[in-house]
Amino acid sequence: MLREWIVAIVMILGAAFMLIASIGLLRMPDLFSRMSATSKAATLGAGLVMLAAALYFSESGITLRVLAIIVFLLLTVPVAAHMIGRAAYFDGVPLWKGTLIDDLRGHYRTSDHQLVRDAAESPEFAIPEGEEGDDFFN
Amino acid sequence: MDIVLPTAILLLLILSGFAPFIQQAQPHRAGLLMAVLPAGLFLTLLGRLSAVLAGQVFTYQLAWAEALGVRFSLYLDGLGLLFSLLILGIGALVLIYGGSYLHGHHQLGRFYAFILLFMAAMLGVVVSNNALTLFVFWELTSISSFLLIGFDHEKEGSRFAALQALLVTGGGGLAMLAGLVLLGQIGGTYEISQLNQMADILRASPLFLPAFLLILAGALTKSAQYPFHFWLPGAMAAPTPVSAYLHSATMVKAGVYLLARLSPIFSATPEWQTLVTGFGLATFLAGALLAIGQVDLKKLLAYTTVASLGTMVMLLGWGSDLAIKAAMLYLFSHALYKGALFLVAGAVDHETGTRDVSKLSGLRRAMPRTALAAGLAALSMAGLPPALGFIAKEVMYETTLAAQPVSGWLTAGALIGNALLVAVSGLVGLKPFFGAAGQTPRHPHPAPLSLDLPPLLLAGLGLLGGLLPMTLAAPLVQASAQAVLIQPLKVKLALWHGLNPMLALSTLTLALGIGLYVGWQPVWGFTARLRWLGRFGPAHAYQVGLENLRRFAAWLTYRLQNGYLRFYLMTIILTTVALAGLAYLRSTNGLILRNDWGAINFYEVVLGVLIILAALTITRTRSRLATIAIMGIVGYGLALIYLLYGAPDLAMIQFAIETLTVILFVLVVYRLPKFTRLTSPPARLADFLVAMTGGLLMTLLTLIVTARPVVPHISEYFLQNALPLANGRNVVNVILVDFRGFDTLGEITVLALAGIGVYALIRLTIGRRQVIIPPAEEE
Amino acid sequence: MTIFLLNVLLALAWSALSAQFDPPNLIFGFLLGYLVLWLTVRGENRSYFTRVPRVLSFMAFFLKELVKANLNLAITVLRRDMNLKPGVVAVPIDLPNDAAITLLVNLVTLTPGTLALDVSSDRMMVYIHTLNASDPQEFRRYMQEGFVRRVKELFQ
Amino acid sequence: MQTVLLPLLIPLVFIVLTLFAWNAPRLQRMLSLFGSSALLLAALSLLAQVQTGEIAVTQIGNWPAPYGITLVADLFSAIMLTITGVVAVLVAIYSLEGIDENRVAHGFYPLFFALLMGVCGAFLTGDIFNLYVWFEVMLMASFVLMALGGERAQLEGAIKYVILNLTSSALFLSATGILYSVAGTLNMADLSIRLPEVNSPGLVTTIAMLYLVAFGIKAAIFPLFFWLPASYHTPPVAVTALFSGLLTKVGVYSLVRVFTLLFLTDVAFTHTVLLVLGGFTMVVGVLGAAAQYDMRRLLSFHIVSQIGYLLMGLGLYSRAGLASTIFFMAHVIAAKAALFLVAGIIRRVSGSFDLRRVGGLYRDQPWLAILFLIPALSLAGLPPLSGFFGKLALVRAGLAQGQYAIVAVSLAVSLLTLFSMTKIWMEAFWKPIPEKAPSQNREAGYKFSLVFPALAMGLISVVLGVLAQPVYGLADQAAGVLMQPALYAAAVLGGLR
Amino acid sequence: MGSIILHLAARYLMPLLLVFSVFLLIRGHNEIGGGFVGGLVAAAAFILYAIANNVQEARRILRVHPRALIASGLLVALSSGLVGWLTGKPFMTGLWLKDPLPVIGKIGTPLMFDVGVYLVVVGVTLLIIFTLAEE
Amino acid sequence: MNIEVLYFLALAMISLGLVLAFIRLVRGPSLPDRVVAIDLVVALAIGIIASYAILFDQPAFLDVAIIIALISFLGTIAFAYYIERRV
Amino acid sequence: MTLLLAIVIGVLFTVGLYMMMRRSLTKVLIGLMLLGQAINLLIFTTGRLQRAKPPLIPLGAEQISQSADPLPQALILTAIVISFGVTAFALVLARQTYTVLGTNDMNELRDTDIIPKYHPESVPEEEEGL
Ligand code: NA
Ligand code: NA
Repeated sequence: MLREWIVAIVMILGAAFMLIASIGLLRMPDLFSRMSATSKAATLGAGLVMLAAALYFSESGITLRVLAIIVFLLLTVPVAAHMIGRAAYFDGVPLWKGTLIDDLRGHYRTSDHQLVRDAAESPEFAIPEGEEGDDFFN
Repeated sequence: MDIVLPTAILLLLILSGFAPFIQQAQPHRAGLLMAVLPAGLFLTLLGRLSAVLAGQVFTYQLAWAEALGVRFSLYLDGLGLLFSLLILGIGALVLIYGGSYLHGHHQLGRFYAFILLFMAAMLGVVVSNNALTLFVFWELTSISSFLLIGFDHEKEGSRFAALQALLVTGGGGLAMLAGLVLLGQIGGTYEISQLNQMADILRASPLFLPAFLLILAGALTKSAQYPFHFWLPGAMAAPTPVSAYLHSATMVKAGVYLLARLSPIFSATPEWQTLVTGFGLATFLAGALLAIGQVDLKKLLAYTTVASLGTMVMLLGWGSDLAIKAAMLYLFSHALYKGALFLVAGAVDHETGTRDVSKLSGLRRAMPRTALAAGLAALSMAGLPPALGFIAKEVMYETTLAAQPVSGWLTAGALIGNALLVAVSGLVGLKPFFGAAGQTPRHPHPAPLSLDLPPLLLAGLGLLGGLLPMTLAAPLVQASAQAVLIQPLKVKLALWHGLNPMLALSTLTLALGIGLYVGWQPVWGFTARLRWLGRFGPAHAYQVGLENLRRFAAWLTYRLQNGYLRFYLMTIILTTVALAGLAYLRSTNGLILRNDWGAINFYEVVLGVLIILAALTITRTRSRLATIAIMGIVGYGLALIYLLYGAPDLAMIQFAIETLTVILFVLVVYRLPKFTRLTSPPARLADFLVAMTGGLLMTLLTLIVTARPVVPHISEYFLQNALPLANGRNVVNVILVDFRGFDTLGEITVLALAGIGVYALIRLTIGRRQVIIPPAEEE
Repeated sequence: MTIFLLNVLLALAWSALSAQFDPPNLIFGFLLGYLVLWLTVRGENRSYFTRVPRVLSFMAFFLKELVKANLNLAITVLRRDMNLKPGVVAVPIDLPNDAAITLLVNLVTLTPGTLALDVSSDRMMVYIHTLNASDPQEFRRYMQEGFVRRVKELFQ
Repeated sequence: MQTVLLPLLIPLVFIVLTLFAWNAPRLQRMLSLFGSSALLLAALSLLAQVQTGEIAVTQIGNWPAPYGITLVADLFSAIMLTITGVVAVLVAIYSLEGIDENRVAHGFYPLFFALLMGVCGAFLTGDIFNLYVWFEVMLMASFVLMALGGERAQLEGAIKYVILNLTSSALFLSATGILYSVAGTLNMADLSIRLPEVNSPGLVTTIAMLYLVAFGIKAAIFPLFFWLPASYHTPPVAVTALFSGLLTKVGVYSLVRVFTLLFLTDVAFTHTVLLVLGGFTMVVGVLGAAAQYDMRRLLSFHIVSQIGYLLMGLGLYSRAGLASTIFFMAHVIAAKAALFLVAGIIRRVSGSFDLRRVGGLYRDQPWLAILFLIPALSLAGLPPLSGFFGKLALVRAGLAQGQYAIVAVSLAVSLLTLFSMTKIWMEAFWKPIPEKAPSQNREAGYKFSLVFPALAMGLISVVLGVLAQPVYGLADQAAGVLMQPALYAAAVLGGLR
Repeated sequence: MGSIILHLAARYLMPLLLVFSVFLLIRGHNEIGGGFVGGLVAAAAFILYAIANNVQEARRILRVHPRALIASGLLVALSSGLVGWLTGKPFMTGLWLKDPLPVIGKIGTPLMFDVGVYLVVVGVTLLIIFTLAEE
Repeated sequence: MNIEVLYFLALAMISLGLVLAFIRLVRGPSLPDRVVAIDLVVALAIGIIASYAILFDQPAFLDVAIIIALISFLGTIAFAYYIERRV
Repeated sequence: MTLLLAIVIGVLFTVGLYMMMRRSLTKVLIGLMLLGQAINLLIFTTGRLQRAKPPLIPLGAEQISQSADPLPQALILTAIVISFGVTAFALVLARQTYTVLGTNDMNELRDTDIIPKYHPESVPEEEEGL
């Protein structure tokens, strides 16, 4: 019985993380804030629900498999996030107007997509700003 | 079994195949050499005349396609013999004549081949006992005549005429085929000799009349009966020997032959008498009227041929013993003089370069032999004694006078027609040869003997036939008439019948004819002004019909095969929905749906609704990549449903495939242009509604099917035996690699092909064109 | 050496997947891992030392950060005005190798509220998006003394 | 050894072999001759085995029917396989010269064999889902063959070909899912027993209609044929000849199979629909042909038209009708393939497929004229060629069933067929060479490997006419087997039920 | 692509994916998985490598042309069917070794067939993706 | 209180997250926004799978999560690849 | 649930078909893919739903009686794989078409259909290849 309670609580905790991530995704003002907030939280949430499953079955084989899943998530999700964030930056996805600082601005060289630490202020590093909103509906 | 008939046909076919080579080897004598075969066959068959007269019938049978009623079954009786002799005899002459007429023509070899092919086919028609074999040869005559009419194929007129003849006779032939098959199915046999014996049984069938009408259509078109007569004058585009052979002496008489051949079955019916006689009379008048006004020798002869064919059909339609006798006699005499006159016309054309009768005169000095042949043939055509034509005309009048209750009409008609024949024979046989020499494109020389001998022979035979009717004409006429009537008939022919109404009519005919001949120019001139009437004629109808058919075909094809994928899909969807709906509603009262939908949970609702929303969103999006992303939602949603309902393998594949599809799409899509809205809102609405009928159909089917009780499934076997027999716990996988591994074998083949396809498609693009790809900018 | 360890890890992963740590599975996992590594990593060799204690302490640190950040995030997201102060901050790093950088970046990203956007081509600077950039200097210091230092220790 | 399997296995083996010989085009060409000949031999031996009416069966994987997948060869299947073998051999020979090095280097022969494999699989399988799989194999191969080369027209034609055929597959698959749900089995023999027991005939008929449309698209019947005239004229002639001989015929085969074995619960409705659609198919197809100037387009529309005849025999649903369809199938495959091949030779000789740009062939190329005339006249149903007997058989069957309307239509259409064949004749052969004609290349057309297949196809048409009795007898026997679905079921299921 | 992080991640993720793909293949007969999904995962490994580095690198690591994989896969699948056929039983009759091997479990022609599927799937997926990406 | 209710509660929360993620997916506005939303959906899907496994006592379901965990990031990378290449 | 899934099936079919009727070739292909999904769900649903009973024989058991029908699952798996191959090919075909012909508007891809009579001035340009 206790185990089931623990399972339920871990599960709800995980679900809550995921829900928070979703709310964040919806509410955050720009892409980068959304990314900061969400997929990671959701990953964590998913990990917790997985953990709940491991506790629920409490069988070494299943536990090991759950751990494998969690590790796989930890290995892959940040890479994906990094890739999409970087791509978005190239794409000129704008930062929220309330953003306080942008150290990255002007550091990507557009010709070969290299990130140069001491970039000069030159058109070579100017990424055109994308437009907010697109023609998704019409 | 008589081997001569099939051998004759076979030999002619073989010779036809070798004709071009013989022509190459012996360019000067080929025609003469090849004429030996038909001449020999002519003599062979002539030798059978007495036996046939005595009622003997020569038959030959060979199994062909019995299951389809086609038996290679031949049959030589009096009717067949008369026709065979004409075909072979005139054929031999035409071969000789043609070799000279077309001397030096580079396609002379083909000419021989086609004439011989035609000869074989025609011989086949008249000796076939099996209705379907007859049809086989019948169609062969159409094809060989098509090739012959289009001999001067580089002229558009020739091609037009060839096609016209082919379509008209071919169309009739098809109707005839249906009629023959009907007849065969009613009678249970396709052997004409047997069918001829069971007229009463056949007539009892409700299908008898349709069969008759269909066969009649075949006969009428082939024999150029009104309103199908128009192809015959057109066919004069063929070289003159062809016209002489096909369009006067033989092929056009195939219809007459068929009517004669089948008259034992049909002739006792009122429909036969009305229709056949009626068509004959109409054709006769039409031919006569159309002949007036023609100045081209061949056209003139062609229209009189139409008229004569009408006469024969009319006589056959009347069907009395006398009428049959008249018909056979008329047929025989017509073949002789018309063949001769065509050949004469050819010789004149050959030597002078024109066939315009108004320009021809005084040729007797330059072409005496030709003039002689022309005069003799004209004598017969005009029905003057002592030619055979005279006797034929007398017998014809005898028939019309006896034809109660319409003897007045028939006789009057015959009178007019015969008078016209007198006039035309004057125009063809006298006018070009007498009087002062006219101006012609070529200076006339005597025609070579090979051009003159054949018409002389034919015309001379016509004269001799009149002089010795009982020796030369009566046996053939008797034999054929007996065959038509399937009863013995004694035929007596004499030049002098004494003073009788027929003779009076003949005199009247001659008077009228001479009057017409003398005053031909004003009459011709007057009719020339009536040419516009032709616009309402069948020839024009054919042309307009063909043009409209072409136009309709183009219009319809453009409408259907319009290139719009949207239209194609709509058609498919609506067809499916209509057929499926029709099928379901046909045998069920309303829809049987399920009322127990099974338990449902909120998270399932969320999944379902999300999938629906995602799908609907796709219709509204203009961003390609967003579409892919949303497709992902649909895919993931479905995967979760699969998982939930016990299909983890499916869910796994679905997840994996979704990911790969995204990669694939992304690799492809940045080479594709962005979406643009191209369709108008009403069209989109229409599309959506059509698509919805498809969707609705599937929804309803799902509900109907799931409302049914569960039947025993073969899967039970898989669930029970996967582990014990196939050593696997994952039943789905065991099905995939073992129980139904064969499906998977095909499946990986498809995959392999897809791989090769993508590779080949990208690496090998022959029609490559550089396209400036606009940067994707929709997001 | 690394390859061997990687191979051992793969053998363990195999056994984890198949949920059986019996010798045949381990051996098979090892052989399979060997094959796969032969296919993929050939020709790269680096020394490797076990740092179990450091790893453990590092994990503890990371879990602490994770929970803290998650709670912060929950508060932020659920607040009516969210009170965001986002920014992209360049954080200088001096890590010994690419693996260390990757680990750092992954951990930063996994922590709610921060997102490692990229590493400069000379591997001397990591650019991090944070939801709390009210004081960039403070953030840099926090990162360097927390994550960066501990990762560096792990790889020494 | 099960000979039933061989026609399917041989192409697969040769797919593998030609794939391994990817970089050796000459070897691939040799393999194509070997493979197609082997296929023909296998088909002939199967034909010999089943010609007495026996039904040869093998259970793949040794799983008893209806659980595993069954391969079944009745006489109808064997006849279709034999035709396939003949077409394969002749197209393989034609391809020696008719397919360029580039295409061979990019997988033509593996695709060729895959197409054959799909076709043979479809003819052999006794499982409705497995039929779907072989359809897909065949389609996928044909997709690639259609587009292989990437010429402009090819790509454009392939797009529609692919999309519309996939629509058909979609419907096929849906119908199969529903069928499984209703009957609980996929084995066609089992289905033939179970479907009459389904106490909702309306539903079964509805499923039948779904199959009708699905196969109807593949068979290119009215009003579902659009993909065919849009695409068939675009690939190389050898490919079109292969397609014209086999692809649509697999659709017809499937229609025959399901409408003689499975869907017999409402014959009055289903087969009347077939008959009506058959009539429209004939007419619309031939009118389409009449409107064309490109020889390949013209012939493509004729394919549609001829499919109508095949449908007619099925719609009559009598032994004679089915026999006619089978006979007609053999005829039309030979005649149509011959015509496409001849069109290819004309193109090589005169430089164009467009009737307005060619001419004078009758004068200069008498042998080509004969080569064309035989299949053309056969197609138009002129005696004594195969087409006549096909037409005659259909007319007889139609009249025997009292279906006068369809007989009338079929005869009228045969006249129009003649008309459009004469169109090619008049334009390409009789007409003088037009001014705008491309340069002539007399020798290009007369390679043995090009002429022989065309000649052989034409001769087949003649032989089918001369030997109409035995061939029709075979077709009739095949039809007899088809008319007794119980035989099929017993052969497949053995003593099970 | 110029990302260091991806480049590094690919180095450890690729072996992992390959091991996992074999896992799926071997376990497919008894647990969920199988040759098809295994093949997809294996292909994913090489695709990841190709994205992180470039296609030429991925091809080098693969060593054989994807087309050869397809051909071999078909050959293996075909042979697995022929084994039964050549012993006089119907094509694709499953033949099994008596004793199960460690790790893999029972060995039989269906498993061999699944290996063929695996190879074909890897070959096809890579052939498609590589060809597209190289353009 | 029945323990199942808690499981359902968890599922409800995840489902709600799914709805929110979907809204973001549709709203965008940029492509990366959508990709991030998809990423979230993937995570939520893993959560749902785990919940299913618990709810229906089916450990086999967990295996499916493995493949999502290992493969789905490739989709995101592909999107990133696209976005970077089109610039 | 059957009702809901039936509606989902209908919607997927509708949207799939609707997209196939668009003028943009890319949309057409998306429609085809949706159609594929719709069919899979159709087979799955008509194969009768059985919640959370995968056809996996538990360790120690010889067979399994109460489970989801494995056959539709196998059929769908086969169908998914086939449609993956076909989709890949179709996508590349679309792309090549666009590269070579310069358009992916289906309304501009009509040259192989429409009959010459309606072509501007009859005789077309020379065909490519054989
Ligand atoms: Na599996
Ligand atoms: Na599998």
